[in-house]
Amino acid sequence: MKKSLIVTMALTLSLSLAACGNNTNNGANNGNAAASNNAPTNNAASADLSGSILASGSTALQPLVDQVSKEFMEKNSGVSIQVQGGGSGTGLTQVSEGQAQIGNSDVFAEEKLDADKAAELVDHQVAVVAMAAVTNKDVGVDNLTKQQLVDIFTGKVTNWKDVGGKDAKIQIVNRPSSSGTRATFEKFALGTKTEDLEGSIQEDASGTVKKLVSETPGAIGYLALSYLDDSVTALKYDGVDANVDNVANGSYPVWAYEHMYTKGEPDAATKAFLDYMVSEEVQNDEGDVVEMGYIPISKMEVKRDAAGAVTK
Amino acid sequence: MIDIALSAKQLNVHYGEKHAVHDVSLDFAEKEVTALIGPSGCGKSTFLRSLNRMNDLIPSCRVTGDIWLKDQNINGSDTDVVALRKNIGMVWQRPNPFHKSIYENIAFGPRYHGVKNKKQLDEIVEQSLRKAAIWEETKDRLHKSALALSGGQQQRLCIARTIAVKPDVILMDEPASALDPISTSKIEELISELKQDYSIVIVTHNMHQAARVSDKTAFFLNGHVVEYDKTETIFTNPTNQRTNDYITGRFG
Amino acid sequence: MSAKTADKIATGVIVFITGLIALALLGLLGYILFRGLGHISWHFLTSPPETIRKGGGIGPQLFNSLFLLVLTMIITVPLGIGAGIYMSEYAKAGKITSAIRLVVEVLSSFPSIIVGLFGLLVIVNKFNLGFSLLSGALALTIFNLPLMVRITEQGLRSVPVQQKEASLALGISKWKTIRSVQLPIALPIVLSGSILAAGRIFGEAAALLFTAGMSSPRLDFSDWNPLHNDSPLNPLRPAETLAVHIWKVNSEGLAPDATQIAAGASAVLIITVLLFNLGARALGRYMHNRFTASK
Amino acid sequence: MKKSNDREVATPHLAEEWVGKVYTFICILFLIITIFSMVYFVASKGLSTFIVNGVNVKDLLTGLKWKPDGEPPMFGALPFIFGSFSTSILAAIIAAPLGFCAAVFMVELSPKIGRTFMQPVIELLAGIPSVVYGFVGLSVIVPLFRDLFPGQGVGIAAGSLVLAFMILPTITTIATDALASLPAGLKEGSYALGATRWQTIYRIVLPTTLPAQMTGIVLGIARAFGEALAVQMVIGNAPHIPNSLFESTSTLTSAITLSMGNTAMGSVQNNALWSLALILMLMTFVFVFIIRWLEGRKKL
Repeated sequence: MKKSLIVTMALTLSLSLAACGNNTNNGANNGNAAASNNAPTNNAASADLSGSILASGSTALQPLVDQVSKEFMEKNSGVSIQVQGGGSGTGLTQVSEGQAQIGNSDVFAEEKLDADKAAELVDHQVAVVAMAAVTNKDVGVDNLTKQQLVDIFTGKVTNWKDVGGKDAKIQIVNRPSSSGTRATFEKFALGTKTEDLEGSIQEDASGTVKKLVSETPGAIGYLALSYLDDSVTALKYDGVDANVDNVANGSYPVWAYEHMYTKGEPDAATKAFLDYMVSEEVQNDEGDVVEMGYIPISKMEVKRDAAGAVTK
Repeated sequence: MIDIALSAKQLNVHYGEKHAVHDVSLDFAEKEVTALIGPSGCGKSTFLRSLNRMNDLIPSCRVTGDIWLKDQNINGSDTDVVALRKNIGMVWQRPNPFHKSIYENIAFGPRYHGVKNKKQLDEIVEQSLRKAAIWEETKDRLHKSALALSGGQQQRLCIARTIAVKPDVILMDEPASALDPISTSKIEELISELKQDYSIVIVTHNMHQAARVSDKTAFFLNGHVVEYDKTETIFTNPTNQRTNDYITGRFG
Repeated sequence: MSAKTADKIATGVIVFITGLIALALLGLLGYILFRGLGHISWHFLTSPPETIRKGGGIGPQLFNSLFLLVLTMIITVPLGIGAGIYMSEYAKAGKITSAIRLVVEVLSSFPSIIVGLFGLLVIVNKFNLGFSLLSGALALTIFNLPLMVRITEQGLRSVPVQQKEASLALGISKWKTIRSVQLPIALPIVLSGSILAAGRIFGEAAALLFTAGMSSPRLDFSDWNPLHNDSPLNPLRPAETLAVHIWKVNSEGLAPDATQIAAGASAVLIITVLLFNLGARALGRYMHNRFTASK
Repeated sequence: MKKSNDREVATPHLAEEWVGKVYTFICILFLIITIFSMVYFVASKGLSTFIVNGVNVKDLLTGLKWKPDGEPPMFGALPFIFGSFSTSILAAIIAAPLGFCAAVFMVELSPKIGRTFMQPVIELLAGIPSVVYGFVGLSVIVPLFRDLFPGQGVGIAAGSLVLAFMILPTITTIATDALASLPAGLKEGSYALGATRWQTIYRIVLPTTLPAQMTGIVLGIARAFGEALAVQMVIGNAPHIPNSLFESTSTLTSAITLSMGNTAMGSVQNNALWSLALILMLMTFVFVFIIRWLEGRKKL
C-alpha cells in the first residue's frame, strides 16, 4: 500500500516538474495578453479548457490557491475555480467524498483518513511551509537543540535557566492535537508525539499564537516562517537558522509540504490548474508562492515521503 | 304575515363547564328591531354572538341547537361560516374601526366580496356612509385615518362598514353604551332608519333604549328567555313577575 | 446597625454597582470605538483585504454581511411569519401545540455552534451546497426562525381581538383577515423585532465558520449577474462576513496591521448593530405614532 | 334552494382559506422537521463514537485525558464538561447580583435614568457580537489578569468574566420585568408597616420574584454554556482540569471549534467532537426543561 503511494507520488512529482519545464517557454509570453488563452498547460486540450473546480480545505494554503486560481481563470476563461477554507480535515473529507475536486491539506492524507480512503487520493505537492520555534523576546535564548525542545514540550524542563536563558518559568503555547502544524512540529522538530501539558495554552490560529507568545513572559510556541516578525524571537534549531535556504538544502528539517489532493487522476481542467500551480510563473522568486511566504516546491533540493524519509 | 329573518331553535351555549344559554328559541322578524335585555351575565351577548358563529373563535365555547337563516340551518359543522357572516353583520359595544383610512374601512368588505370597479366602490362607500348618517362629516377626509374620528363617529362608521356588504341581519351588541348621550341618540335614530332595510337584533342593558328603538323585546335571565313579546307589552304589561321586577328596577 | 442605616448602605451599594455596570459598558463601547474609529476610512470600508500587505480593507466582508443578511431575511421572514401565524391563529390549544411550542423553544436555545455544525453536516455536505452564502443563510435561518416566530406571535397577540372579529363579521375569510387586518397592525412589533434579529445575524460568527466559509474570493463589483462566479450576487460563492473576518484576522492575520483591522472592523460592526437598534426603536416609535397620533 | 348561489360565493374564499392553512402549516412543519433532523444528525454523529468506534460512554464522560491521536487514542471529555460548567456558572455568579442591582435601580430607585439611559445601554450590550467580546477579552482582560494574578491570564476567570458581560443583559432584562410586574399592593403593604426600602426589597421583593430571577439566571447559564468563539479566544484551550482560575483550560465549545475543521469527517477524532456537540445539545434540553419548570412555578 505505502509503496504504491510513494510511486504515485513520485510520478506526480516528476509529471509536475515536467510541466514546469514546459511552462518556462510559455511563461515568457505570459505578459502578453494575446497568449492568455493558450495557458501554460501541457496537452492538446489547452485551448478550450472548461469545467468548474472546487478546492477546499487548509486555511493555511487557501490564500495561495485563491490568488493563483484568479490568475488561472484570467487565462482560461472557461474554467471556474472556487476556493474554500474549512481546514485540512474538511478538505480531505470533501475530496474523498467527491464534493470537491481538490482537497487542500497541510498534512499527508494518510494522517487524517483511513488508509483505503487515502489510497484513492492523488497527492500534488505545491509548496513547502517551514516553521520555527519562537519565544517571547525576554527569555534570553536564541538556539535550542532538539533534545532541549523535547524536554521543554514534554515538561521535563520548566525554567529557561535550564536551557541557558534567564530565570523564568517556561510557558508553552501549543496547537491542538488535531493541528497539522503541530503534527509537523512534533514529527520533525521533536521526533516524538507530546502530551498536552497542564497549564499549556492551545491555539489553532497562528496570529493568536504569535500574540500570546509576544505578550506572555517566558512563552514558547512555533510559527510558520511567514508569520515571523520582530515581536517574537525565532530560535535556531540545533544551531541552524530557520530560513528558506536552509530548508531548501535540507539542513533545517522542520517543514512540510502543502498538498492539493485529487481523487484519482484529475480531469483536464483540474490537471491544468494543478500544473499551473507548480509552474515557474507561480513558483519563481517573484511569483505568488514566495510573495505569500511559502517556499517554492521547485527550490527544494530534498524530498520527503509520507513516512518522513528524506532523499536528496 | 311577517317574514322571519332569523330564528334560533333550542339553542344551548356552554363555556367549558358553564351552561351560559339554556334552550333559547327566538324568531326575529324581517325589517324589525328586536331588543335583548337582561342583567349583565344573563347570556344575552353570548346568545347574540352565537347567531353569526362569532363564538367559534372561543375554543372552550360549544353551541348546540339550530339557527335558521331563511331556510338554511347555519349552526352545522359544514356551514360555510365565512359566507354566512357576510349575511349577518355585527356591531360591537366599543367602536372598532380598522386601522385604515375611512374609505378603506368601508371598501374593504365589498372589495373582498368581488367589487373591484373603482367607481362602484366609491358609490358603495358614499351610500353606506350616507345611510349611517356620517357622510357629511367624513366626505372631505375619506383618506384620513378612521382612528381620528370621535367615538360616536367611529361607531357610525362601523355601522356603515357593516351595511356596505349588504347583510340581511345586523347584530348590535350594546352599540351605544360606550358613547356620550348625543352620540347615543344619533345611533338610536340611525337604528330606526336602518330597520327599513335590515333586520336588527340589539343587545342593550338600557331599558329606555330598548323601549325607544325596538319592535320586540326578549328578556334574558340566567341564560333563559323569561319573556318575549312586543316591546310595548313587555314594558307596560309583562306577564312574568320577574320581567316586571326587572323593568321596574327591583334588580339588575 | 439600625434598619435606616442598612437601607442607606444597601441603596448606596445598589447605586454604586449600577454605576459600575454603566461605566463598564460605556468603557467597553468606548474602547471598541476609540480603538477602531481611527482606522475607519472610505478606503477601509470599500477596498478588499490584503493577505500580507498593509492597508487592506473590509469592503467585500461588509458587502457579504449585508448580502447574507438580505438573503437570510428573504428566507426567514416568510417562513417565520408563516409559522408565527400558525402558532397564534391556527394551532388549537392542546398537547400537540404545546409540544410544538416546546420544540420552538428548544430550537431557540440551541447554541449557534450546534446550528453551524448541523449546517456543515447537512447543508454543506449532504445537500452539497458547499461553503456558500446560501448555506450560511440557511444556517442563520435555522438560528433565527424561532425568534421570528416568537416576534410574530407577540405581534399578532397585541392586535385587539375586536379587529379580527370586525373583519370576520364582514364575511372576510380568516386568511384575508390575518393578512389585511391583523398583520398590518402587528407590523410595528414584527418589524422592530426583525431589525433586532437582523442585528443578531449581522454579528453571528460561530454558525458561519462552518457554513459560509472563511474565504472571500475577489469580487467583480461590475458584474451583477447572480449566475457568474465572480459576481457579488452569486449565492453559491463562499463568503466571509465581517464578524468571521474579525475572528480570522484576529487569529490568522498575516498583514502587519491585523490588529488595527480587527479593531476597525469591530467598530464598524458595533456601529452597524447600534444603527440597527436605533433603527428598530425609531421605526417602532414612528409606526406607533402614525397609528395613534391621529387620535 | 339557494345552495348553488351560495357555492358561487363560497369557492374562492374556501380555496383562499386552504392556501393560508397549508402555507402556515408548511412553515411550522419546516421548523419541526429542522429541529428533529438536527437532533437526529447530531445524535447519530455523536453516538457513532460509541457505536462505530467503540469508545466507552463512561470513559468519555468521566475520562480525564483527551488524546485523540495518542496510542491508544483517549477521549476523556470531563475536563471540557468541567470547563463548560465552571465558566458558565461562575459567569452567572458574577452577573446575577449585578443584574439584580441594576434591575432594582431601574425599577425601584430611579425609573427615569433606568428607562432613558440604562435600558438602551443594556440592550446595546445584548447586541454586541460575540467575536467582539472575544476580541476585547483577548486584548484587555487577558493581559490585565496576566499582570494581576499568577498565570498567563487565560483560563476560567477570563472566560467567565467575558461571559458575565455577555449574559448580563439577559439576566437584567428578566429581573427588571419581574420587579416591574410585582403587584403594587405588595410593596405598599410592606412600606405601610414601616419597613425601609431595603427591608422591603430583601424580605418581600426578592423572595416573591425568586422563580423569575432564577429563570433569568438559568437562561444566562444556558447562553454562556453554548457560547463558542468569545470563550475560545480567552480560555487557553488546554484539555485539562485547571488547578486555578487563571490556568489554561477548555470548554466543550472551545474544543469543538478548535479541532472541527482539522479533523476529517468520519474519523474517530471527528466523531469524538460530535459527541461533545451531543453533550452540548443534551444540556440545552436540560436547560429548557429547568426553565419550563421555573416558569411553571412562577405562575403559582
